[in-house]
Amino acid sequence: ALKAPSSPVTITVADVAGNLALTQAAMERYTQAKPEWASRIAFTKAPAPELPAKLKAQQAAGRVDIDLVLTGTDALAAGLDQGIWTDLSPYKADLPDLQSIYIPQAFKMQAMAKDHGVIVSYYPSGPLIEYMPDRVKTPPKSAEELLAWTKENKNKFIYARPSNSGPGRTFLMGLPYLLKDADPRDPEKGWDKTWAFLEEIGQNIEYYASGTTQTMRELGEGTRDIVVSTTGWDINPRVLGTVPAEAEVGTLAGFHWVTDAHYMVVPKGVSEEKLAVLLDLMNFMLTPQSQAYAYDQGYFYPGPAVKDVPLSMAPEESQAAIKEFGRPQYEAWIAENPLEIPLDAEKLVAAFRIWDERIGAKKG
Amino acid sequence: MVLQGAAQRPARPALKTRLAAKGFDGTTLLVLPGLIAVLALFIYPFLYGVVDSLTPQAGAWYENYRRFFSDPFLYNTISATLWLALPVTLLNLLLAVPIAFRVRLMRRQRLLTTLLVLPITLGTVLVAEGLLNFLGPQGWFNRTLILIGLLDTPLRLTNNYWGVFASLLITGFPFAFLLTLSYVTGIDPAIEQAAATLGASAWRRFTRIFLPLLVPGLSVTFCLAFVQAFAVFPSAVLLGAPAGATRVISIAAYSAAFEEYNHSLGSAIAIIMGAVQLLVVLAVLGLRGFFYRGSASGTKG
Amino acid sequence: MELAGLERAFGAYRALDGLDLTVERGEFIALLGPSGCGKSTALNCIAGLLPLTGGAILLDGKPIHELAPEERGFGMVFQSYALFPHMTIRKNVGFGLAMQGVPKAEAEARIDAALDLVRLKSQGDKLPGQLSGGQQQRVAIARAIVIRPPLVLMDEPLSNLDAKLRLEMRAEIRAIHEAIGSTTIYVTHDQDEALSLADRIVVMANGVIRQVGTPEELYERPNHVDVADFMGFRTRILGRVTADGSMVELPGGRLALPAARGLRAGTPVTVSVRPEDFVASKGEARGGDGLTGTVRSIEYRGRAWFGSAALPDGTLVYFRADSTLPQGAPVILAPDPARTLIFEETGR
Amino acid sequence: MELAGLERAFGAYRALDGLDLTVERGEFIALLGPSGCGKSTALNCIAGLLPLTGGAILLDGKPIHELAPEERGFGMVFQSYALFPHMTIRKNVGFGLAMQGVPKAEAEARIDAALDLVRLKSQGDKLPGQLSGGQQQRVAIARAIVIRPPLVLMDEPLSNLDAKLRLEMRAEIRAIHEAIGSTTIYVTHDQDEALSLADRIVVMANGVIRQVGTPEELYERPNHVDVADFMGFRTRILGRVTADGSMVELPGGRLALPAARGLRAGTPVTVSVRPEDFVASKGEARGGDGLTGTVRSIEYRGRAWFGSAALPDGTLVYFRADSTLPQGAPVILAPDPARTLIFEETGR
Amino acid sequence: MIRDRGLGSKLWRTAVWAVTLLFILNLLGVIATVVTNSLATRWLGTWLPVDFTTRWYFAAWREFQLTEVLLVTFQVVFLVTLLSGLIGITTAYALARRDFAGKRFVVLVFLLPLLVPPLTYGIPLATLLYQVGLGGSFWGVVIINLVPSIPFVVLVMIPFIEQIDPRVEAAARVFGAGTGSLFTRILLPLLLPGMLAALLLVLVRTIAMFELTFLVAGPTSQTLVVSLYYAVFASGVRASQSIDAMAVVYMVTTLFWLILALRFVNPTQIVARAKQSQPAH
Ligand SMILES: Nc1ncnc2c1ncn2[C@@H]1O[C@H](COP(=O)(O)OP(=O)(O)OP(=O)(O)O)[C@@H](O)[C@H]1O
Ligand SMILES: Nc1ncnc2c1ncn2[C@@H]1O[C@H](COP(=O)(O)OP(=O)(O)OP(=O)(O)O)[C@@H](O)[C@H]1O
Ligand SMILES: [Mg+2]
Ligand SMILES: [Mg+2]
Repeated sequence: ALKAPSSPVTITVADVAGNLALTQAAMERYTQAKPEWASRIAFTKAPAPELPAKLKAQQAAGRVDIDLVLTGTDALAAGLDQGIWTDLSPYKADLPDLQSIYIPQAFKMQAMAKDHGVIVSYYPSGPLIEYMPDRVKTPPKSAEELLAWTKENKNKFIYARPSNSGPGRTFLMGLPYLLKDADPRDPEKGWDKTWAFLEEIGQNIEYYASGTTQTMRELGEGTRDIVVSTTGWDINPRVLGTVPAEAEVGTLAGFHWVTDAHYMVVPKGVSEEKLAVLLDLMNFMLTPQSQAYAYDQGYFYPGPAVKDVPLSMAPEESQAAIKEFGRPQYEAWIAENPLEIPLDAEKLVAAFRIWDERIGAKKG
Repeated sequence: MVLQGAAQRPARPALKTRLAAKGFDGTTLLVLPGLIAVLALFIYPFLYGVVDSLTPQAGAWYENYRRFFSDPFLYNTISATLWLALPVTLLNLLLAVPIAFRVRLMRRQRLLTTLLVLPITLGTVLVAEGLLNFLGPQGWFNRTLILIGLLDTPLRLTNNYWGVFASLLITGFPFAFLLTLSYVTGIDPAIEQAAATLGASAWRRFTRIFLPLLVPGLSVTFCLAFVQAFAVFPSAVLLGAPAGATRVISIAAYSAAFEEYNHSLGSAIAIIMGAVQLLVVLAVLGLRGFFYRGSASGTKG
Repeated sequence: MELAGLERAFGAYRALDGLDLTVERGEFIALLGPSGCGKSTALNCIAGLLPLTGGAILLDGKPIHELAPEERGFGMVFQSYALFPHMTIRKNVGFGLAMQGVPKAEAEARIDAALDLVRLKSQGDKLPGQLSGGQQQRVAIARAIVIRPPLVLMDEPLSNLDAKLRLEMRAEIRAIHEAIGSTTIYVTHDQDEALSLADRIVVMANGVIRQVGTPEELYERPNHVDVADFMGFRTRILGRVTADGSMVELPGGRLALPAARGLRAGTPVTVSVRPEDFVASKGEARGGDGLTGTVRSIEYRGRAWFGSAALPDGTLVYFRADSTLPQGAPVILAPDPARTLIFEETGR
Repeated sequence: MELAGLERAFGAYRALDGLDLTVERGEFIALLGPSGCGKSTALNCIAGLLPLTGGAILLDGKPIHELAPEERGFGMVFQSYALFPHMTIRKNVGFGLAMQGVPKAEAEARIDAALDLVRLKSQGDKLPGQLSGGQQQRVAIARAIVIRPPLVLMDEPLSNLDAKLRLEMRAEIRAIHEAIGSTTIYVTHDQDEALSLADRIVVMANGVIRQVGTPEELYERPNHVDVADFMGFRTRILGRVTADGSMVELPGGRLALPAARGLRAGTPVTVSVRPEDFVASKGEARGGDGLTGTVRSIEYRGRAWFGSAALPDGTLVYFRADSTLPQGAPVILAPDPARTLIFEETGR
Repeated sequence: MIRDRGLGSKLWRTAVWAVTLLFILNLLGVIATVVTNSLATRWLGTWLPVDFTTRWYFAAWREFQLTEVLLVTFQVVFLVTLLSGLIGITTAYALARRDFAGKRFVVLVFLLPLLVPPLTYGIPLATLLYQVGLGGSFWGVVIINLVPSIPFVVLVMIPFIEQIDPRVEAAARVFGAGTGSLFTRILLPLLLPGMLAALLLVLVRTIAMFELTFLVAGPTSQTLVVSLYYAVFASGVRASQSIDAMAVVYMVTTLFWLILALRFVNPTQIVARAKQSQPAH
């Protein structure tokens, strides 16, 4: 069992995934709930790619000042590769039984952490297409239709460079399933149809945006009619007002969700005493009360990684936002379509490189 | 009147005198604080980086370099970067010099100077965001041109070469301008007047008098501006086509180091980047060696 | 060339305050005047380096004051030299030729000749910063004359040269002036130079012209006390014409001065004498001709002794003596009446 | 102060080539010499601005040439003025006082006095760039003397001033020198100035000292043809002592010169005469005393006429005449034998 | 200073002013776009947004705890500028005024940090700083930022110092100015425009220096640029208005210094100014 520290500690949490929007409120509750464990939680934020470099510098010097990292699969995998995360397997007993509390697909994604981290938020992501109903009367229903539509409506479809964009990357990983490619998990050998499709559709795309925000803005201001999206990128921008509320989403026939999750990981070099507090904090974060905050404003819709966290547990404004901008059809879509875990880091980087070389390099 | 005999002269000047004749004296020692700071803070980490680049994840010690120079997707970044950085730097200087020459003559320079220097305060992000919007298909720029009938359909000026070009121009210009203005005004006006009385037109005064006197300053400005443009990164991603025409060398280094997490390759690319810049900079500074360096005062006072 | 009412103000200060002068083609004009009176300003205005704030400059009847300096084609020696610091001496001198597009071979020959003239042939490859003050000044001269300009403006071109070189250069400048038939305006603070070089001398004071005339005219008959001052009449004594009008009552005695004739008795006047015309001899005053004074200082100036003495009311006078005189000794001071000037209160 | 074998080379060129000189406390030394002979270099070395390449400077027996300029506490007037362009005139003048930590009130008073002395009180708030050349030079003088230094170095401090001001300033400089008892080393190209100001004159040529002596010594008895040159003996005629040793055979005639006595017959000599001691009169040579020549040029220089004439072999001589002479006219030139110098070939 | 009146020069002058004007107009357009967007509720393909709000600023301020971040930024930037100015200018002085054996090598040493991307030396340097206990601290951020700043000042200042007439310095020395007074009373005022330019650029570069700052910044020593980069590059949805609001905050931070600097120092050198203080014509 966990031992409380001799005196309350200060914990530094670094967020590289944009996860604090979903969890900061819950974490702040922890210091109130357990003041004898943690006196304060300091939050810092950083772009994901650079964080491992900083941790390496700290670890090489033997002074780690970041206690907990909230990360997506990218930095998680990078850190695993470089051996900068603490192995949590010796402490399994101090954590809840993950398999029993997680949503099944979330538990599948938990495997990606290889016992070096714990999922805190999870969502099915995409790929979805988002369009303006007044300009797209008959939205494409399959990949082939999408291609045909872009041929007729040149330059009206856009997606962002996958390595800079969540929806872009989900679209990339989801295509092999849509096109029934040989091996959806091997971009180098098994994605022939995908690459051919992207090359062909690329002829009808003016350029690849440098980020999702850009694609959403062009959709909003009317320069483009269809963009790729995810559940979160559908709801949240409409809440924020970057995309008109009337925008619609659709799916392409035979699609598989490529899910996404955020993890809590502990860098190597954190003291035993603090580690105990961190494990306790993880327990706290996996309670349904904490998880309910993950509904946020739809940014990671739905958000909670554990079972049985209904929207009604979420804060008032969350509920209001989702009532207004949420989409009832998501529940059915999630239930009816297969869920896949994303590519592991190495494969994903390979996919990015191939995309850059074969697809992206043709524009500019 | 006493004349000193030769015997009384010191046989040999003191060490201090001899050192001074070679350029070593108290003043020379002033390089030490800066030199020590740079040696201590830079040289060791830098050598570490060099060694890192020579210890690839797999293969012979030169594997990273071999890979860079055998993969067109990597080595093409050099030309792509040069193709951006050189024209932008030149254009910036070409703009800065005449404008500085005009501003020099103005009596109320402060407002104009402030306006022209303003872009250095913006930061890459604001420039990128602003240009994306301003030059975008629905931005004020295209809208205005359509409104006054110069265009039918919006020009595409972002997410390609020109977007990055514009952002480098905006962020680089004040830099070149500020330095040029200060260098230009350091030249004694009497020299220009002398040239004028000898029949030199404004153009020849510029080429024969000002330019040679400005060469040290302009070459340093060029080098620093070039280095800055060559290292372009965020704007190449945000405003350019990071997989296409504006795939600059920083992107290659970044993606090696932070996407592939191959820091050894990343270091190697960074060192190649430094080497290319060094070549350009040495060429420019070498040219400068042919010109006069010294006081820009031609007069007694 | 005509300067018509030239005006130039720096803020509220009027450095040139209505300068009128007609210069004939081929004339050698010397501009004399106390330090800060506007000589350099006048040259700068003529050269086009300082815009006028009033007046006009006409060349052969055509106004040229709107022309750019490089279009006027004048040569100028700057008081501050203004050499090009980044060019060797040869390049400095050859600059004007290059601007005129003189062919290389000819240019080289002319540069050589000009450097020869200023005795700097061996220094051609140095930079200005490596030359002595006098050498720099000579480069400035060579640079201005090598282009054989129709009008040469020289601002104290010999001030940093030693006496011997100065005389030589003076002769060379005059010779060149004649050889190329150019017009020369020459600023100097040295009356000797002005007297020996110029066809006409212009004496300025406070931004206006006091007198214009040939060297003899100015030397013998300065028409203003300022000009006299400048022409070597160092001693000024305030006095009053005596009742009979033939003498001037001065502190320390009275003098019979032919120039005083015609003035009303009692008129207050200034008497100006050159030191060399004011001879001091030992002894007490005997009344009549000569003034009584006390030696204040005396110094040897080659051949004769020059010194100053105080008149009874404290006025200082400068005299010549043939032998040394002890300080504090009483002396009789007798000016040469023919060479003594008298000015009324207006200065005229 | 002692200068012992001062050497300064610029690359291969030896600007100072073993300068030995002892200066007594309170002395006023004038440094004379042709342009480029190393005068400014010598001053710069004494001030510590140029490191020596050889030799030593001793002050009261202690070597000071290793001291930094600011530790020597000398005052200096630069030939190029070297005013601080960013400071007003007052600040320029007050700079040395501020460095010495002189209290504000006293400093202000001293600045006022110094500016008064150089007649620039009203210009105190201008920047150097706004002054005329002569005004700048006066600021440089004020800046050097206001700190009352034990040693003042002046490099042609009066070269850009007009004659009147020059005389006034000369007197002021001498007065200050005496008032504060400082030692002064004064570079000038004007023999007049040197003669009248200095206790001793040092004549330099090509980086070495030619002669040191009092003004009279140098003026009357220059011991080298270079020095004579500089002391106004403009005419140099090459000749040969006659068989009987009492005359000198020269182009255009022979002269009886007492100074030639004692020289062996046939010795080649140089005869030096000042223009004012070389009187020309109209007419053909009558043999005996006087040389025959032809007038080349003549100019009025106030009071008398001065000109040059060519001897039969082409040697130019400079003469004085009491009336003007037509160019090309034959003249008889008679030097004052007592004031004519004779040098042997070594120059001595 | 000579002003030309010919037709050619008139044309040329007009052309230069036209280009300048064009540049400024577009520049102001870009800035106005960002400022407008940061105040917009919704702005989709129209001339002006639907409505204005300041909530993005408040949101960003809260989210990134900007009060603290700005304070740290100001302190870091001020110190880096000051230190690199002190060290850089003295070094530049020696390099400009003396020729000694090995000078080329020294210049190369100062060139390298500007040429080599921080990527190569950043991580080992950060490790070093963490080892000596400076990592994560305020001073660590200052020190790591000095690495590119000092060479920058050195290189920019060398030509400025070379422009100054050594005779003026000589005069100051003769009149008793030691090295200290020489710097403060003569060089500093004469170099002021150059220093303004150099230090202003250092300041801007320091504010913008993400790579190095990030590597050693601890939770309490973060500068604004780290927050800004997070806002732009972090994964997840972020309204463009919110990014723009951050960008505007960033701009104002730098602008503050720019205006402050130009308020007190004129970038035109004194040589030109003294001769120019004549009435316009
Ligand atoms: N930096 C230098 N490099 C090379 N030669 C130099 C340098 N400075 C001076 N000289 C040479 O040294 C000689 C002596 O110069 P210096 O300035 O002492 O002359 P000066 O006696 O003061 O002459 P002037 O009366 O013309 O001022 C000159 O021939 C000059 O060309
Ligand atoms: N830029 C300026 N601003 C203000 N006053 C100035 C400026 N330039 C010159 N003056 C003033 O104008 C007057 C005339 O200057 P100018 O240079 O013509 O004198 P100068 O006759 O050449 O004197 P000098 O014989 O000393 O060289 C001086 O009193 C000077 O102070
Ligand atoms: Mg003048
Ligand atoms: Mg000299």
